[in-house]
Amino acid sequence: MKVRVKLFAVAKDLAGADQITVDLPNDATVSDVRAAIVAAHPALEQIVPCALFAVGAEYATPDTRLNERSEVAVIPPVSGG
Amino acid sequence: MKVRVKLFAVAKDLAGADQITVDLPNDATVSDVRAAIVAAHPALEQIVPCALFAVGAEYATPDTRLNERSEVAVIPPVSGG
Amino acid sequence: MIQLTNEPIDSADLLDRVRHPEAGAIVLFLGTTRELTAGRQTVALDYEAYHEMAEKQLAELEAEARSRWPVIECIIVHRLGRVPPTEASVAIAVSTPHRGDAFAAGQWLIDSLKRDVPIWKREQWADGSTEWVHPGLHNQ
Amino acid sequence: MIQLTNEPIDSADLLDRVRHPEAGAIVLFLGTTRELTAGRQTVALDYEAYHEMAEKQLAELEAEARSRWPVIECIIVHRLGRVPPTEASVAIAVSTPHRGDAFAAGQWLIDSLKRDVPIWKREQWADGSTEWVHPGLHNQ
Repeated sequence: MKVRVKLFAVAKDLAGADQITVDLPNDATVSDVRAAIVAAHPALEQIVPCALFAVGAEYATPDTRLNERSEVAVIPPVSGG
Repeated sequence: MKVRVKLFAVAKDLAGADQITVDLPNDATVSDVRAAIVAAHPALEQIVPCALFAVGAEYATPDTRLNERSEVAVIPPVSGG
Repeated sequence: MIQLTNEPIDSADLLDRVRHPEAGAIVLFLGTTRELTAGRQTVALDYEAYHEMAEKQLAELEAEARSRWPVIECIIVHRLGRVPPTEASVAIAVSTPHRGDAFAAGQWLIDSLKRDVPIWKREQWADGSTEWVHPGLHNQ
Repeated sequence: MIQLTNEPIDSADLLDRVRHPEAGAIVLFLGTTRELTAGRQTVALDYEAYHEMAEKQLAELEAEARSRWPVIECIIVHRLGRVPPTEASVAIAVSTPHRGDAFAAGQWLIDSLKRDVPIWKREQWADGSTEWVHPGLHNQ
């Protein structure tokens, strides 16, 4: 399945896009998307291991399952406030 | 010596005055003025034991010495803020 | 700086006066008159001060706060006279480089003010009676 | 209530909105842009949010604060886009019956916001360079 992944802050700058699409098996989890992003976009290798992930605008865990309607986002360390 | 004593809040209401004068020996301390106030103004008996005293607009201790130019004040428990 | 005033406190003005290019944090505390205290209705609080001593004490608190925390700007204002519900009787504004110090200094200042500064409030109850507030004192 | 905005934050308006007849205490926290960070001069900070998720997270923080403390009114505003020195990027206003709760809730809210809410700042240095701030991250 194709899953869209939102990018923010330095991740957006490194990828040169605010959204990317990655190809995943149908029962993929957040762990899988993490690996797939780095494989498809090597520039993101320096940020993805330190980032959290969100699915459906909520923080996800590594075993959170995805489907092709999932809104996935890479959340680099936050610095609001 | 005659020493003037400022009164505030409930002490002022009980005495019916914002200042009283008490007669004290020349080497009197805050402890002495405390006793003299109650003797001269029995209405203040309910507040003076719980009050602090100031001399020269600073908190005083029981052994702080007074002279006739001292500005003495009865400081009932404060409730600003 | 410290101030006793009979006028309403202008919070926006206080905030403008503690803003600073080196400040990353501003904490403003307002103590406001509550309409209900232990179920009784208050029309207003009336505040009285031993003016000269209260100013000295407030200045000492500001100096002590500046010695304990990296305070950039600090303003303490206490209003005297009648303060109706929802209006502020006291305002403390502190700016510091980082937020933890602004919270710590602000809280220490209001705690110390309430403990030490010779200012007193009198409740004006809705039933027409009045009552000086003297914490810890019975049989008023 | 919570709000993300591209406009300057109106602190006086926030204070008016948290005033309440049952409130004895209001704490307002402002996070303001510092001109100097570790000796380098900042022209401004630019803030970006994962808008939908940030709003959800802020609403959860408000709900959690209300469950922990007797909060009467609570407003959390984060500004996005460019925030010049001395202006506020974030404002948290809390009213409670008593002051300890207002300080505790205000501090917990800003600490939690900075830890959890998906908002990021980019330094606009005076030398023309820019840098995303990602705490704990090396080799950006």
